[in-house]
Amino acid sequence: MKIGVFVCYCGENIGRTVDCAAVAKELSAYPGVAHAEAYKYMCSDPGQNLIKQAIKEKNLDAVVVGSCSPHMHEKTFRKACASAGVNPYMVEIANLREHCSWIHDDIPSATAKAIDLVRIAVEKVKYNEPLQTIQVPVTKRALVIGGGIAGIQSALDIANAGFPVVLVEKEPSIGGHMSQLSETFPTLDCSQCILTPRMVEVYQHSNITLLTYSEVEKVEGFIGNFKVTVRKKARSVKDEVCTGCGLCVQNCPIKKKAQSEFDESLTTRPAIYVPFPQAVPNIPVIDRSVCTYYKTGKCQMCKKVCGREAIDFDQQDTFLTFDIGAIIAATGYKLYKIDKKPEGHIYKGYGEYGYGELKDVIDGLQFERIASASGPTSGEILRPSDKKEPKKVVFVQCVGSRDESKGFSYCSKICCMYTAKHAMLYKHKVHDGEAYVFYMDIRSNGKGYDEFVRRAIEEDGVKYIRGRVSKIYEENGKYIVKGEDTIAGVRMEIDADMVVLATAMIPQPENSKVAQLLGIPYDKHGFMQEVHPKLRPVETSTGGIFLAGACHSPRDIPESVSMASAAAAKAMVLFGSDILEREPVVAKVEASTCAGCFYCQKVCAYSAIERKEIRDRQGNLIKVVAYVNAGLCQGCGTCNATCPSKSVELIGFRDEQIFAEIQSLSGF
Amino acid sequence: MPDLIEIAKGLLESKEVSFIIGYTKDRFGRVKPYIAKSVEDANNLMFDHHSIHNLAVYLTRLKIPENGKVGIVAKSCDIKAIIALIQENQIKREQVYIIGMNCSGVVTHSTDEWKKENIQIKCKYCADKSPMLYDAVAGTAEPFEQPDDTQAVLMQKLEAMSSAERWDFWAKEFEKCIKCYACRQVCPMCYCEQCIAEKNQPQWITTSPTPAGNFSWNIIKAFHMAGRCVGCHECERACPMGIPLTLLTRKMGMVAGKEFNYRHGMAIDQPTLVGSYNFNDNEDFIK
Amino acid sequence: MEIGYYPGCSLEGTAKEFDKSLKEVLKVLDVNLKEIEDWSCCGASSAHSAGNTLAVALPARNLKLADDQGLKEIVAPCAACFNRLVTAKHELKFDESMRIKVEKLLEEKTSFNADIYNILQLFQKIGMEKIKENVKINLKNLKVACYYGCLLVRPNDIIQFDDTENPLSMEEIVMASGAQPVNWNFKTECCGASLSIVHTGIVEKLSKQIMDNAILHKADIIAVACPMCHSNLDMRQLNIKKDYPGHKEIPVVYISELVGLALGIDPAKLGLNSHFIDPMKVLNSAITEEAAI
Amino acid sequence: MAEEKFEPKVVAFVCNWCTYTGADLAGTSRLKQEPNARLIRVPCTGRIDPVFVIKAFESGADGVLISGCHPGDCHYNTGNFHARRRWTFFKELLNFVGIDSTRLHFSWVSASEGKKWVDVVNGVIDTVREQGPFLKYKEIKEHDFQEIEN
Repeated sequence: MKIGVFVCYCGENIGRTVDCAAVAKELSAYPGVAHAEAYKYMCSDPGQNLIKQAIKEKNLDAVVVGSCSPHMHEKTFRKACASAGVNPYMVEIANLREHCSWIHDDIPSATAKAIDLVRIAVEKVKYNEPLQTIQVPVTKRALVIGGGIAGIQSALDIANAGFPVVLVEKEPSIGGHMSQLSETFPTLDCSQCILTPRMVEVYQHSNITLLTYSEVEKVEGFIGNFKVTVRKKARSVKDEVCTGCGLCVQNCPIKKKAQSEFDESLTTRPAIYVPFPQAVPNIPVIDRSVCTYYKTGKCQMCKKVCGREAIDFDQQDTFLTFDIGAIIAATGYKLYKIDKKPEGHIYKGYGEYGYGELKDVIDGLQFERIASASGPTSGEILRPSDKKEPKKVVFVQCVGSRDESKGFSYCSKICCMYTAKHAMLYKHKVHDGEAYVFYMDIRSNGKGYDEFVRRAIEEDGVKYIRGRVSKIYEENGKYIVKGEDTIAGVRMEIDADMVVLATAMIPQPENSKVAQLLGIPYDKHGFMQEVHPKLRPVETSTGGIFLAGACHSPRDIPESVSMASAAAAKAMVLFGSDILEREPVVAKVEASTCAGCFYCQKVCAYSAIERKEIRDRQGNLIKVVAYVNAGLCQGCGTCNATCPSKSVELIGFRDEQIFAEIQSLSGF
Repeated sequence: MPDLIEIAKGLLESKEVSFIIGYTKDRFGRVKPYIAKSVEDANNLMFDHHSIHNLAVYLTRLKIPENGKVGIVAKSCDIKAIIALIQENQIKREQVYIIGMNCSGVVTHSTDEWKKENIQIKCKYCADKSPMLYDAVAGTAEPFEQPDDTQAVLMQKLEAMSSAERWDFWAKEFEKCIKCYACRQVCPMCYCEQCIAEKNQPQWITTSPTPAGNFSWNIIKAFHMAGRCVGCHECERACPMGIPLTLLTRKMGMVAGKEFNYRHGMAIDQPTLVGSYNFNDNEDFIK
Repeated sequence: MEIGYYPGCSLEGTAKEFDKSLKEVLKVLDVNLKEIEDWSCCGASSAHSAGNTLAVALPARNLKLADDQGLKEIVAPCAACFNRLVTAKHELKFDESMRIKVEKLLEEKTSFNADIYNILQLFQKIGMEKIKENVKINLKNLKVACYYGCLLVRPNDIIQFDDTENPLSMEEIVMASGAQPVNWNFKTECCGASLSIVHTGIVEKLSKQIMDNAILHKADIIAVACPMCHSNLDMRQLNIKKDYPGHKEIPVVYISELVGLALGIDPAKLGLNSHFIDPMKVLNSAITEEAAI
Repeated sequence: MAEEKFEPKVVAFVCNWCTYTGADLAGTSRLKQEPNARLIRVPCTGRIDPVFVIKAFESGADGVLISGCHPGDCHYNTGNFHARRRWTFFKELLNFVGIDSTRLHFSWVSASEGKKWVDVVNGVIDTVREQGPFLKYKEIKEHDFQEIEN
């Protein structure tokens, strides 16, 4: 091997304390070195030309540059060498500036150190091998999991940029929790009025394949090259022929058995139903768990009234597979319920608030439905038990949130705002009513947010009490709310007609399952984990998978939307080129010596280690060995150091290279 | 308590297992490992205070077919090795029928009498005398008078020494090593097809039995056992030069216990120490 | 069944009838109580104000005695004793420095292993079936408000017994005895406990609220499992009647007395004749009505 | 003959993202250091195998320093957590056979801790200098050469 050594003076930066000429001279006699010289500015055009020229003249195979930190100019020199025909990965940098000349004064010892540093690099480069960047083709199609506002936003952004999107929603309609809301803070505009056009846009977009009542079943592959299987659950209604006329829904004899999911169990719905009037798509679904036909084989009323013969009782789940380049998880949240939990559950219930058994003690989403013009009371504030107008309503914040004894350490972030909104809406509708809010702190840090809370207090006369509620119980049709006003230092006892609990936001129960399918980490609550909390907040540790909305942590609508657009932008960056180029510094397994202990798999932070069966010609299993998916590997080398038999090697930092580096020190 | 031979016969007769790895006595009356392949063979099986060998080592040495199943006679220390092998993907639980033996300790040499002075070191501090994972249990454990844990005393003595004194102690011990690798061959946890000692590109460990080569071999072997050694003491028993190897592995075990409250081979579904981490692991030694 | 017995000071004093009734009931239910020899005060209600080590060391001494006397399980009927013993055991288990301090004070090492039960747990161990089998008198018409107070179920992490906010174990026992538990809201509300002496007014107020709620939910009688609860509810009613004219009285009995009555034991032997608010009137009317049917 | 002042050889294995960059910062800030350390750059502390340390001593190092990102800062998320467990065992093992914490050092140095890097490096070099050359290891290594030559 012919190695060229180029020592840079860096003007005086290196030359002042390191005798660069002496370094070059010393190295010229070093085994394997075919050329050595020093020059004022190696990174300048003439300097680079010097290297290129030497490569051509001396037919060099590898180059060591003694210069500034590799973090500065490694790329420069690699490029220069590549243009002269030397593989860029046959270039090593000895850091003579930051790690030598700048930190020492004594010329002889700095020069001796510089010689050592160059020698270390020369020894390493002897074991370097020509490498090619890994080129991964990119499938320019995105998968968005979840059709709430975050998923809708991501899907629209990507689709509008001209890339196809598959949007998967587990419920019969897209829209998510935002479609349930009455009005939104801090502007009090109607939620459905701003959401519905977006939902329709998704439905009509030529680049969006909308799969409702569907779930992601399997995810294989890696960044740019995922293969995703989606289960389309049987709707029992043929979506290609249904016109959404609603006759089946009107004629279904089962009216009361099923609780309406959309109305948060405040009303019931038929066995065949459309979740809400503005549903997208407007195609009904049969709830087989309550439908008479599926229980007794009789009825078929919906089938009889359908003029389009769209009802198909025998419909089966179908599976669709897609080639996908990027995935955005937008699986959203649900509200924690205060009911009694089984032993060992990570959350505990609120016995002090009646374990959810008190009828007029409701949660935030239930209040949204009550306050909504499309809700069960057409927007009139009536309490669930006797449909009377409550004259005294108590709102309790932080139910669950920030209550470690119930299993939550985090703040649900949006409750301060929506509670202010609820109290305000109540006061707007019940003019002679009294609204009390029990709070721990008011966290209203968004644009126009604090003004909104002040408005509730100052203009609408909502009574804010700083303190916790210790007990809620029913007594003669009243709900006695016992608490403490910690500012006045007095005990409070309010006989309310209705209580609204701002319960904690928790991830959808399927969140952890989806995270496992995607191979991304999640916390103990099931919230998905970003790769860097500050600089990479929507990316995950698995390349090509991004996060949007409340699946990551509690978020309000503007935050979810901006996160969704950020995730979409990240996906589109990926779609910006046909080929994804990656550094070839990845691990590789020597299957012949791998013993299959899979400690490498355990230490891998990227799920890049897979299992490969080795079988003989008869098909007998010989062994199971590790295999590195180069698309996922990020090149940390933890597997390499963990492997007891050294069967995994990190290309670019193989054992031989490091061995040579260490051994070169025996001379100094 | 059903008899070992009865269990073995049943297993071989029903062909539930293709063979049973156990112990027998040779014609001089010495206990040795034995593979019973038929019902007749089963009559030769036995277990007593001389059944010292950790037979789990054979589970990886003998290739068990994908859907095959073998039986194994195992004391609690051997069962820990079996559990560890399952944890480390070397065998599947359904590939092995464990006949757990209630054990009351074993003696070091085949000629030794069963008495307090001859009890193996490992039994002196054994905390799990009854099987922790098994398909059947045989034998009865008789309580025995636990002798003094002489190794622990030596350990304390070593720890009280200065670094230089410890170095001299070990330099003298390692000097004896002849690189026969008996310690590795007998170890149930050393199942690699190519040991790091045999890797020659690069040659991390000098192969010839020189002081530096011996040092690196013994250190790296002990390190590879960190968080993995089940404490069967077979390495030390196999060492023809009498190097107190289990001082090293026991030390690693003590670190695992002290720092991570962990013992390897206690449960199949337990996450392994190597390969897992805790954000709050101790890092007092890091500046 | 044999079980260790830690009566505590109350059961030798103000709560004699608790002790009496428990012993009578257990005789019928074939449980042999073995009193811890040389037991001493658990320090309840005052030691933990004086010092944490003392508060642990006093119960630890009794736990050690239980260990020494080979008692693997002990019952502490007094809720405060129960709470202190369990808390001490917990601290000894999880706080090593405390353990060392206490061992030094006790001048001996021991495991502090005994399991500690309150009286409700003891009944659970005996089994509802066993109680049902032995019921002699029908109490079907008796409506009982089960009052747990604070010490029996709190802090849940340490006590690990029943639900902190809505416990139901006493209700089960009441049902097994044939009476009817009522659903009410103040099961675990504070009675004022140790303010009994220093701020009697507060105790009267709190106790009255509890009793009023029981009456509101149509209870004939309140059942308790704590001597402190009992004295605050029963004894204080005389003063409550003075301070709150129109207060409707309600008798307060120990759960063991109620079970004993159902088992057909003579009310006098159970100590039912020694309460401030005589429960016999209510009890008799419940029983007589049944007899009339 | 005048006694030559002993200058120790220290080998430092550092991760690319935190400590190497922190050392760069020390350089950019012109923070003077003793010239005895030789850095070997690896992607992550997770890549550092205990055999590197053994090999470094065999190659004549008088002291070894291992440095990487603080917990939670790892460029590869968890590499330093696995490394930390590895070193917990390895330093105890080496200490048990007579190579104590004066010879083998560990630190977390982030990309912004140029000053800390200087303190760590100078501290390690001073400690090793105080201990003197690692004669014991050199002895066994010498022995190797002799045996091979014979």
